[in-house]
Amino acid sequence: MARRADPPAGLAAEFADAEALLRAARRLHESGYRRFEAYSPFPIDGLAEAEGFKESKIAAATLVGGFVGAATGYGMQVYTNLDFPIDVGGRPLIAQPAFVLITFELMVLFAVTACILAMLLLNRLPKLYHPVFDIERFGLASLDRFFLVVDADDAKFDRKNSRALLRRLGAVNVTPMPAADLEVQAEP
Amino acid sequence: MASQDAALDADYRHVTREVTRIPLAFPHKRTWWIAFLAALTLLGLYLVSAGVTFAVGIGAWGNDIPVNWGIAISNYIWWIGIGHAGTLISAMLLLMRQRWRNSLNRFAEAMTLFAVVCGGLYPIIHLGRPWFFYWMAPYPATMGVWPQFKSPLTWDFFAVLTYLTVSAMFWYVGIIPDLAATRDRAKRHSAQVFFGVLALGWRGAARHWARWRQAYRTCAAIAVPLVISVHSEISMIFAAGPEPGWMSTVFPPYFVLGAAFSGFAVVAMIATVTRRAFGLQDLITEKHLDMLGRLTLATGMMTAYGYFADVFGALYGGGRYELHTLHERFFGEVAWAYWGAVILNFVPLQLLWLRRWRVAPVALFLVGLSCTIGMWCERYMLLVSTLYRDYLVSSWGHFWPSFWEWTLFFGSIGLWLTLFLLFVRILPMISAFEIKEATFEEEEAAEASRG
Amino acid sequence: MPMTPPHIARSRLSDRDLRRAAAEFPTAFEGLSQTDRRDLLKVMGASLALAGLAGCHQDPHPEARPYVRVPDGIVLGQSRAYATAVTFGGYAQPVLATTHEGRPTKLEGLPDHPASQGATDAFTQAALLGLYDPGRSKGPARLGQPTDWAQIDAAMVANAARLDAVKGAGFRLLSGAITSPTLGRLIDAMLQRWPQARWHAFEPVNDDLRLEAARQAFGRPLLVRPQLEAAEAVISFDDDLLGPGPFQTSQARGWAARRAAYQRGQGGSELLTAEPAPSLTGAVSQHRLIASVAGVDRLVLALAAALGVGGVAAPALAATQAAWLAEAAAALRRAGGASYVGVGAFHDPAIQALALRINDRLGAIGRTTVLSQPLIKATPGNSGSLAALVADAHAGLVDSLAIFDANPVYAAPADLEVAGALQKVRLRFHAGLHADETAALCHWHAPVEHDLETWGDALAVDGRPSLIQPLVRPFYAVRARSVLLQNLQGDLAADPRRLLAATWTDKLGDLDSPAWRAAQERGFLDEPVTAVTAASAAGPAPATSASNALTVLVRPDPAVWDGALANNPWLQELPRPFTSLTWDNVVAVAPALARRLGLKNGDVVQLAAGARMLEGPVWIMPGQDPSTLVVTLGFGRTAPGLGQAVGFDVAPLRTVGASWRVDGATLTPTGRSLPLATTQDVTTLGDFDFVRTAPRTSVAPKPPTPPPPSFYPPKPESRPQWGMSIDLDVCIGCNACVVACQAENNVPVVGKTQVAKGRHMHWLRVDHYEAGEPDDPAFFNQPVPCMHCEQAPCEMGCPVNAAVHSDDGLNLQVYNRCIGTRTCSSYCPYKVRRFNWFDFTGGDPPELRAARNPDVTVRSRGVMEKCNYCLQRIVAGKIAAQVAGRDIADGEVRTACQQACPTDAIVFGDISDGASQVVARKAQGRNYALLEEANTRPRTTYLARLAPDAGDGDG
Amino acid sequence: MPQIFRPSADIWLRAAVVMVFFLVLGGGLFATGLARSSYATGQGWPIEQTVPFSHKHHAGDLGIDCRYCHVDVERGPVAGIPPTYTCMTCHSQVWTGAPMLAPVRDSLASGQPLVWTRVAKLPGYVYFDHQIHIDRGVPCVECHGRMDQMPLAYRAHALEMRFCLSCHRDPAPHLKPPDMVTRMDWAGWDLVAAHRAYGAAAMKRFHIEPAKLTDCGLCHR
Repeated sequence: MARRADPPAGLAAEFADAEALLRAARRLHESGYRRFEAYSPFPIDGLAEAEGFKESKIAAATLVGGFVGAATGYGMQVYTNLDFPIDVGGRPLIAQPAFVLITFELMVLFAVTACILAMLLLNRLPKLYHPVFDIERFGLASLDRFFLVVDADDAKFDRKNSRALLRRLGAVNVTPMPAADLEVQAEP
Repeated sequence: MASQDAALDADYRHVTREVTRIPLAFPHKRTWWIAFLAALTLLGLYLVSAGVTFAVGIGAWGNDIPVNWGIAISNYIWWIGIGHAGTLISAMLLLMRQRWRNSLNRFAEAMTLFAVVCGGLYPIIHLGRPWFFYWMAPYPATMGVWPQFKSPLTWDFFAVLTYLTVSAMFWYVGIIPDLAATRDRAKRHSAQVFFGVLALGWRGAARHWARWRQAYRTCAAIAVPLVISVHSEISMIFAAGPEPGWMSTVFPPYFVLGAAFSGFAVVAMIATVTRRAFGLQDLITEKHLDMLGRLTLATGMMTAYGYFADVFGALYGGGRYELHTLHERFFGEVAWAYWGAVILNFVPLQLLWLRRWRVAPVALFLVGLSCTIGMWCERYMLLVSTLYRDYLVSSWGHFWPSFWEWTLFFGSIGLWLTLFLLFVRILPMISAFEIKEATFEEEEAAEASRG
Repeated sequence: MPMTPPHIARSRLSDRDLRRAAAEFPTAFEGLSQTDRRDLLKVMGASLALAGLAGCHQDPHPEARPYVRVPDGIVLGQSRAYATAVTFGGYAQPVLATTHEGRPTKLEGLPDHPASQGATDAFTQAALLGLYDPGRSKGPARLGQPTDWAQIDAAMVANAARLDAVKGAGFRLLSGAITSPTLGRLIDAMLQRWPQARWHAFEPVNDDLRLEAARQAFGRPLLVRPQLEAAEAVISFDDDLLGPGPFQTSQARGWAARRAAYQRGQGGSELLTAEPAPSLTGAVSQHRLIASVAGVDRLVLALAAALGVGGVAAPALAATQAAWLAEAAAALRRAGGASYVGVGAFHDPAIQALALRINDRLGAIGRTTVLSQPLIKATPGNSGSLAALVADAHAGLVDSLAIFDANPVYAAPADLEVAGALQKVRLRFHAGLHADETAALCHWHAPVEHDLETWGDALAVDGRPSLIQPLVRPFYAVRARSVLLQNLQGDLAADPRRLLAATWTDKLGDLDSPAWRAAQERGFLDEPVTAVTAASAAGPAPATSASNALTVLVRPDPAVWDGALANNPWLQELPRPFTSLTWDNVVAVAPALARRLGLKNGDVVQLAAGARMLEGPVWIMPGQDPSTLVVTLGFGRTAPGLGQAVGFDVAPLRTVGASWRVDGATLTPTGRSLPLATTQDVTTLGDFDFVRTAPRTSVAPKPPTPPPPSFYPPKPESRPQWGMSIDLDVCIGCNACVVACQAENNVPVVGKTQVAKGRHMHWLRVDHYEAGEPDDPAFFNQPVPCMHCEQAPCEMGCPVNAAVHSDDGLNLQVYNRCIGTRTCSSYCPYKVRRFNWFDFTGGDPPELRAARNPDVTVRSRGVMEKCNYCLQRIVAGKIAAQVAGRDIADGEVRTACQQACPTDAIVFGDISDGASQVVARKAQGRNYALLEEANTRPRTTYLARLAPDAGDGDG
Repeated sequence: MPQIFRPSADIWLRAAVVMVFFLVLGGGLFATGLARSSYATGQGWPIEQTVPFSHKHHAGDLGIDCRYCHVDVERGPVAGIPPTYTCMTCHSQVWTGAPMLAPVRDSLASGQPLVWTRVAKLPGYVYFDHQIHIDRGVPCVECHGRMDQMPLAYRAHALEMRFCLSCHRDPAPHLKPPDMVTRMDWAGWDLVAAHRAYGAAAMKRFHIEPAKLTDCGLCHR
């Protein structure tokens, strides 16, 4: 209630379909906006790119995880066999062929774990409380509506112009995003 | 244009509502409770049987020397095998951009997860001294002894552990967006909190989606070889030993294909049932049944080839003991299992050559059931036919599973059912957002073509 | 000559030591009632370090109860060995008994005793458990109710006083077979004191017919002892020379000695058998002819005729029989005096006598056929003796009766109706190890001491007197037999040791004389019975009866014998030769007969001869004569105990006249069927080559072959490297090794149901195979211990390093590391591994725990176990050698199976020591590895059986 | 659409995640720690005995050689707890009336054994042979610690498998002249060059091959 009075933390524009959103995002980025984010009920090709998103950290993390895993797996087997050398059925002490399998398994385990942790960390998840949830109709963002939220502290943000721009970009309606109880930290 | 959008929106809405209504406002609760209680009863049976085994020892089973592995191990292989279909469907088909998989992957993966749980518990229960099972894990023990990493069992220990963890993570990551959707549909606060926490505060931001996709695709790419490695290693439990009928190079692919086969059969069964039970005809369409039928048929025929290769190998190799084991499989005490496997696996399967049968839910279900049972027979046959009469005539024996072995087996089905029923009850069992994505992209494509 | 392991100190045991040694069991002196058996356990459990696998959960600071005084020469935790003997069928089986802190834990043959040369049979190995048998009677009883000695003493004194007055009129003594000089002396004294008294003897399995045969041949009853080491040709007419019985060890040793010489190319070793049912002897003979009992008799006549023995006309023979006979005759002519012809102990004495004449004609008497005075104390009219007693009892001539170590109520032929006769006797005493069927019908039951806890003596089969000394104070309120004999005469002050000494004073002087000590340390006196020479007189040609109906042969059981051993769990679960049956006896029928009647194993049949009948399950015995049925004694006991209601009693079928052979029997299926527990389901060899036969030339060393190629790295050379060689040419499948292994390694007994489920625990098994026609197959025995593969699949399978390889080539199983995945067993091509499906040992009563070998871990539930080449012996030998600063000598470490084997079929040693016996064996051309194609590189290998030389017949 | 969670919810959630992580980690560490703790191994915990026998007094102050009471240590697998008789060889002369020794006197009189509590008892599946260790010159103190300083005996070492292995893998530093095995104090021993070389020499002399010393069958059968 009290929040109504506060200056809005940003503007939330609702779009009826994905193409509109995609277009809007692209134009917004072209016209120099940086601190904005698009929300959609399903992944849309090129949307993030339209916002100027470019990163391959996850692939890197996975790769590292895989290497660490494989090293751990193989190292563990070699180490334990040297630590207490035991003759097992006359097999070689360090039996590479036999060690391959566990090496592979641990590689997979570490790679996948790293991959998913990286995804969550980079996305700053879990994040149960977020100002966008204050937007009136945001609940539809997981159903069939598409949202574009411009942060108030974007360099080019201007309540009137931005609203106008969003309208021009085909937003079916533009509502102010109420300020958060704690200051909004922008998306990276 | 606008009308199209409207249509699309309606489409999206419909999909999500269809999917989320089930956990939020569960239809025909009564039937569910009946099924659930039945499952719980079986689960109880499971616990009792395991308890008895722990209390008195493996002697409670029918095992003996020479057949010191019995139903426990064959079930282990059977369960894990079934699990493989889920991962294949969701991972491999995802990579191949087979959009139709979106209606199936969610519960297929859940099925995988629970099957692996059921399978993974068996090797522990079957131990002579289960309270020491952790000796298979490498940890700094005061006795300074480590696990024996040249043993196929140790390989399995790691394989199954990895498989379980990876499938669980893959499954969960895939479900997050729909959890968010359910959260947003929820009316009751408790439900909102429940799904809210599970959804980790997912809000569908473009960058999140981007990263999510990267991660999901990567995991999928890794999961495929993982699946293949897992059942290859399980086949090593047999293939690494010197026993006639086991020591065969065809086993790894043979096991993997068999696994996929049984898995697809089970997925087909689940698909037909849930489709009917929750009226999801327009999410799980005839197309899906058709595809499932094809997959089952394809892997089934490959498995058949495995059978052939196995027999051919023995005959061509001409090893005395190999031939003898082959003879035992054809005409011995467990011939019922061999012919049971051959008939149940491959005879009804031939129906699936015709689309008419593939898209007929009842037919598909029955074929799936027959294949599932058939593969159980195969696992049993492979294990017993070799062990009960291996090399020395003097050590030839018999194997008759005991009451407790059977109850443990049926109990494990109860365990699976319990978990799966809980899943369909409280989680969105179909991937709504992926269907939406698919529809959108199809729409895009359509438009592009319209120019 | 076999050696005693050096770490075992041989020493004499004085009763002073005994009192101290027995301080182990403070509660064990007085008779233990059921209730304070627990205390016994506690004391033992605490002080005897009973190894257990409870390890991980066990209290790290348990109680300890040290000696109050340590007996001389006792070294804690170290075993000692004493020379003594256990009796079997009246004969002494000389043993070297191992004790741990005063508990006998193992019996070995007495190495320097000529009769056994350190070997034992299954019965002797199992005798140990007789001492600890929980079913033993633990105190005197009156009319079945526990009482105390005072009462029974009073009764005996009173009776003695009465008998003194009447010169013993109406008193009868009934005993089993007795060779003990002391008991003999005491009985003679008693009979002198009471001239009117009479002594009867009853031993269910006895030499009576043999003695009778000797009487017919030589005019007086003589004991005939074949000297097989000298016999280059042996013809056995249903005479199981190598089979179970008191003479098995010495005769098997003799035969093996000859066989060994033959293998070395010194002289011949031919063995031909004609028999109605397979016997251990028949199984190893080069030409085995199947013939009914009557047929066998005819063959004896034919042979006599062929050799021109006194006025016997040759009967008509079938072609096969004629061929066999020709071969036999040829062999005998070749060997001349170095041959032996034997006829089964249960055959018509006249026929047996004929065989003696044949031996005489061949000039074998004195060479292969040694005659001597009988060793069993003769009683008036031997076998008639019990019948006489019964008759007198019915006639009211018997007023009081004392029964020693005899159980006629169970073991006597039914038609004697001993039970009824007993009722006619006013006062009945019974003395024995168990409160058996006979004890139940006596007023007084007096428990006697087991051979391992008593003073006494007995004659070994070669007549050498063995001295029996106690290794432990009796656990229970029991008395020595000699003492009881005195008590019967009213002398309550008798002391067993003095009674024994009195017998030998003239030879050995008094108890403290060096001679006496020496004799006791040695365990026997080197005084073989003197051989007598006698010429056989031609007798009437015996008539042979050929009945076309079925003939039932009654034989002692190869494990529980006449039933006296029915309470011994090791023997009950001992797989019988040929059938591998446990916990049951059967009606053995020929395959042909089974086919005709449509019978299969386990079908219950009714076996009738006239009005007498019994019921039992059938067993199809390949190689048995179609007109012959075989049943065994020792089952269907009714007295409480382990043997109660196990199998069926054959007494109802037997009569005094026909106690070993019942003619004119009929067999009718009842349609019912019983589950039988065998340790081996299939015995047909088929086209497999697990057991092999090789020409005699193959004993020559074959050129060493380079090891086959391998992916695995070569083993670093270190010594010693243990290995074993088993010679199938001399293995007679006597099972001595199986029981020896069980005793040495605390191998549990699991009972019939578990055996039937394929869960028996024997680490060493003897596989039985039949090759060829089931109606007339060739038989093979194959002892199978762990092969200790150099490339062991089992080890590779174990996920927790519980199955591993030792530096000296042992395939080890670390019980306390095992978690029971059973992969090792799945991967074992030989299936020699055994799994503890249940807690097989936890429920053992304290007595059985006390019998365990403390040097071997008692395995807990859920762990795998298997043969480890008697690792505890290897370690002990290693330590002894290292302390002495030398290498382990060849033959110094001997496995339990090797030590027990009467034919030296098993040789164990260091294969890296070129001079060792085992290397010499493995070098032979006939050496082969079982399942070589599995490429497991076994350390245990086999020597193929030798095929008879060309011309010796078709083998 | 109203917020479902309060801003603080995230803090709580993350806190919970971290908590769980450390609980699992800590649990593991605790288990391993417990297994090694003196509580589990009994290391250093003096043990009450029916007769409060003091090794410090007898072995330390009076300087009685271990072998006087533990006679079998040189010739058998077990050192043996001395029989009542041994105690009385002295205590029939000294402290004859001491109430502390009453149980000992009773034991001799009644013939009932004294009941002691084992201090260095190995599990039943471990077979340790004193004879060979003494013979090779492994001093008592290596495993039993400074018994001469223990008023009441306790386990100086945990006597776990890894303890045995530590010596079996590298015996040299632990070997001492066999005729001095009962010596307790070896302080300064390592300083003397010749002495430091002793272990190696002994290994050679006795043909001690560590490779063979870790065979499972050496102690487990």
